Amino acid sequence: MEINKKILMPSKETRQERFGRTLSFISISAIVVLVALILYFIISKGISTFTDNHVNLWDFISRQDWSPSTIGKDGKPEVGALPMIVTSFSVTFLSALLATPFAIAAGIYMTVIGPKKSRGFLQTVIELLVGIPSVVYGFIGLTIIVPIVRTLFGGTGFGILSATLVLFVMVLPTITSLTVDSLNAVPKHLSEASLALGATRWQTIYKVILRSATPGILTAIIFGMARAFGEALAVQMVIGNAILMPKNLITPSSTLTSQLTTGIGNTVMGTLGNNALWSLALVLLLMSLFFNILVKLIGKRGKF
Amino acid sequence: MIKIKKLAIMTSAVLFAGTVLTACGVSSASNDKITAVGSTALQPLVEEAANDYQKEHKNLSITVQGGGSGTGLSQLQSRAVTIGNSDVFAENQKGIKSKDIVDHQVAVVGITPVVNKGVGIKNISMKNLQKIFEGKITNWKQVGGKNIPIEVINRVKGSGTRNTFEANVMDGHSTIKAQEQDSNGTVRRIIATTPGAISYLSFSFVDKTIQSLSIDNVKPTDKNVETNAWKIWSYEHMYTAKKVSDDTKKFLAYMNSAEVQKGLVKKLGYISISDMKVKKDANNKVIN
Amino acid sequence: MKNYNLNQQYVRDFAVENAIEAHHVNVSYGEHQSIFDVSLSFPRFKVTAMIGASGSGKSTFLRSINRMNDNVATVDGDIMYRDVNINDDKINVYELRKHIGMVFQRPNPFAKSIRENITFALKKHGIKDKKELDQRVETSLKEAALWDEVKDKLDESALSLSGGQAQRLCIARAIAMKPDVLLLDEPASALDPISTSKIEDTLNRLKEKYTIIIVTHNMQQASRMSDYTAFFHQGHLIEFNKTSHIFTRPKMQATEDYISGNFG
Amino acid sequence: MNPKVVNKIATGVIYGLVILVVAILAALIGYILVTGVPHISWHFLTSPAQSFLAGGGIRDQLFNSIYLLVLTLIISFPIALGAGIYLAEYAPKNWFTEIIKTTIEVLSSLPSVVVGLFCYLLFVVQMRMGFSILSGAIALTFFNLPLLTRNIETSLESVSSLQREAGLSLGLSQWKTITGIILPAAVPGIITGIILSAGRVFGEAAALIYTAGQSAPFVDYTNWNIFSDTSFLNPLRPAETLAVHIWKVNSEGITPDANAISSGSSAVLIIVILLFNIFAHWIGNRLYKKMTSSK
Repeated sequence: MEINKKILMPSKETRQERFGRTLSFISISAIVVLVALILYFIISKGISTFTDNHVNLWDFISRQDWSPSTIGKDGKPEVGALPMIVTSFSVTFLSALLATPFAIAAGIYMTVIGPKKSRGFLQTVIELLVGIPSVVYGFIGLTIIVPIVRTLFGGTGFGILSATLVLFVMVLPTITSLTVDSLNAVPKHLSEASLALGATRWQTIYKVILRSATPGILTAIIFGMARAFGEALAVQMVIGNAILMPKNLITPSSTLTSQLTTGIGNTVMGTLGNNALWSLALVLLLMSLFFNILVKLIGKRGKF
Repeated sequence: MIKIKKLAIMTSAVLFAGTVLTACGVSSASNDKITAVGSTALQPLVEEAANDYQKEHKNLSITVQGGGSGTGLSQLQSRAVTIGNSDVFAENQKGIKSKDIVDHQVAVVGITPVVNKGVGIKNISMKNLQKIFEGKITNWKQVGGKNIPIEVINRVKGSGTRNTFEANVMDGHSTIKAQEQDSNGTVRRIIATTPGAISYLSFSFVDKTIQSLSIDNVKPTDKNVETNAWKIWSYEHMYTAKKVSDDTKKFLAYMNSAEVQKGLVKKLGYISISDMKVKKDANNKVIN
Repeated sequence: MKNYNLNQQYVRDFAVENAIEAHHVNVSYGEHQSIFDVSLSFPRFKVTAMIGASGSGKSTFLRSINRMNDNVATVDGDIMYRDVNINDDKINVYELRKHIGMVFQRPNPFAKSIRENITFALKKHGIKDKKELDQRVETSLKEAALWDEVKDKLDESALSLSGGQAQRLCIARAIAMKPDVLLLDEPASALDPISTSKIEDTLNRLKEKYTIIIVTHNMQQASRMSDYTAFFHQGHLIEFNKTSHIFTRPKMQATEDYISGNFG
Repeated sequence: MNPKVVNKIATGVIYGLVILVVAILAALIGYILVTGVPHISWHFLTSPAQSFLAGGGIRDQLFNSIYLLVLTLIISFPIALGAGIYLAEYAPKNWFTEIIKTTIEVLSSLPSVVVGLFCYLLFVVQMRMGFSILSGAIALTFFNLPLLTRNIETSLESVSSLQREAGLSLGLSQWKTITGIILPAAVPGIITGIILSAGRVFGEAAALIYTAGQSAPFVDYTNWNIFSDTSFLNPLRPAETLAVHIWKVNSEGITPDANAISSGSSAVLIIVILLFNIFAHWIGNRLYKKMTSSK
């Protein structure tokens, strides 16, 4: 056939392309649908505390007494989630803050300065850590970290500090491995060019590699915080799991997730006790959305 | 590569379709299937009993799962399961219409206060115990122990163990806000490692790493529970709908048969329902 | 930089058969327009060079010819190829690119073996016969003057080749498709002088069989290799003429300044 | 300050942090292995669990973990691959894509118990899958998808755009360019993602309690009929995984050797993950070599 006819007609490639686009679009749609379903589920359940049980939203986020099954002195059920919100926030923030420098250092080591063999070793270790069940982290925290914190700082050893330390180890693999991915994605010629211009290795790392990997590193932090946010069993064992406003880093307190996890099996669906727990899940969702947006904003302002 | 991927997609599609089909097939066609969901504490007993029972009843399939008493009862209420296992009376579970379901008590569980081994006491009065959990006594030396601050570990609100403990010990007073843990195993570990800690556990979880307390010089033993000399105990319940299949009926009868009550129940650390000299109702009143 | 009147141009019309004729082409990246109303024809079986400073739009224009700008920029105007306007939504761009091949500024061999670099696309286009594939590998590598260097290691990774070799592999890969037109986007700019001269030799041999359009900012290269030259400045076509004329008697001030190094 | 001095200091700090990380991680893994390995025996690996007697094994749990992993990957990998390709290659750069990415990231922060309960209500109860490996695999797909999609997306993006242009300029469709050229080059990165998500599958407990269940009923390893209730391959049978078993033994287990079982199981988990890791890297390398003919 003449070329000028051929280029006007669809070919095998056109069909392939349509097929591929459709396939990948179906996949992303499947995810979007799943996400939408679960979001709808949580939002509708979480909102019913306020719509069906007529709890005041402001009471929910500002009060400090949590005991949805009992009626407080003012005749309203006690559904003050503030202590848990504060604790969840602190634990997540602190553990991500603590883990990030370590993760970036490990990431730089694994992608830029370390010998190849040690990279593989570190990678393997990190991959192993992800698979340890959180119960195990919890028990190790309970038998090692809590006593250490108790001896060093007094108190019972249960509290935000211990939880932060446990979560630090738990989120480190996630943040590191995603950081490594984004450092690897920095084109080699950029750093080669920088080194060729006489910049020291650190200047290259700092000004070229880290800068262009910033969005990826931020995503890594988001995923790390997400892990910290969603973690229940390990945190619950070392934080003291008492619904108290944290006074400092070493008094017992409780996170949204651990309240949710411990309470959900003991309440009946449709009751206030159960709905209130779903409201906690909703808060968790909104907070993680907030963190996500915050980190992205920081990322935008930090770039040049 | 492409082929591998296509293969993977195909296999997963086939698998998925196949399993969904069988899922529908299995659940609609077969009547001889029992699902028991709920209390994690009761799960081992029912599971073991079910395993033994199925050895003689090959056509019957019994699935036993945990998930918590609340889950068990609410799933029974929506008839998603056949049996709801619970540590608490349905009457005491908010949101459950207890009139629509039938209680089958299959075992009794005794609960004892436990402390860290370093506190220096082995007996306590009921009054002091209550004051400790109220937060009015804060150091072990106030009850004759060593000079160690008291660290209260509570069970999760709504859990059977906590309900039982509060009903029998707290006498209407509320407990202080303190640590809440949701499983016997975790509580045992925390008590064992935390100086000055106190909590309460099912009898079967007491071991040499922790110290159980006598109350008013009554020891926490099965014998004392049977006579109600030891007050802190509760039933393990298996709730069903009012109308159940013959298979379910037979299985529940098997749970209360001598074979299970004298065998598994004892082995798993429960107290047999048939050994009890007294009975309690949902309001914790002794009724005979 | 000196200011030139960008609306003045000298575009000579040759009475030859053209492979591609562009009429009033405008290209913009979002708000930023980078090609302004360029009309330019490329004679068949000749080498046409496009020269100009960085950012003059010559690469952008080149990429419009085989629709490589599709996802990044908007291209307006008609680009006629075999009496078809190929800048049309209805055009099958995959088919088009089989006939208008391209070699890029930086060597970009696939992370595959040398052989597969050439056969991969051929196989996807339906050539299954092993003999034919082998034949194409050999001919195209020979045409690209790479055969002698790699004939013993065809199944090794193409990533092991040097920059110059890799670029010749890319040329071989492009001509293995038996295209009509070959677009070259500064094909030697990332290479050392020896590799550059090898590439130029290769191209010199190819021009009998293909219409070649080459973007370069190396003026010696343009004058050595091309038959026609187009000079671009700030997105405008300033001058188009036979290469010999452009380099000896440029008509426009901008062109003269550029080729004499008096520019900006 | 002199850039060379800064360079030295910074390198020193990096080394310091890395040594600390390695020390912590090595200590952690060492602790688990040291406390656990002595409890591992052939008997431990090949006998069924006991609920109140000492000497129970983890045969069924171990198999369930692996089977669950396989099922989860079969379900989640194709979806994540498609979605990753979409995000990396096709997605227009606009607010809608940003929203999709953000929601996927937010999804990964949901506590496992929430996802578990959601899947319980939707799949176990509503769609009548019952407590089953399949329900568990679907629940785990929820965890896997965000991480895996994200990983595939970055792996694809880290392949140079020059490769894309090369493919397109030869008249290949974008899809063929992606699957035939970009994807093979991205294999090592994707393998890492699979290993990480496999770790998550092995380690997850809370979501599985409500979906795959926490009992391991009798299974027959000689029954290859996938539809039979007792077949080990039946994806509709309830299945307690190793992580769930560890959780159960620790929280409500009354076997006298609960501690030994727990630490032994943890060590087994680590070893299994290590083996899977080696296996996946091996497969990945072979695949990569085969597709890219690199050494």
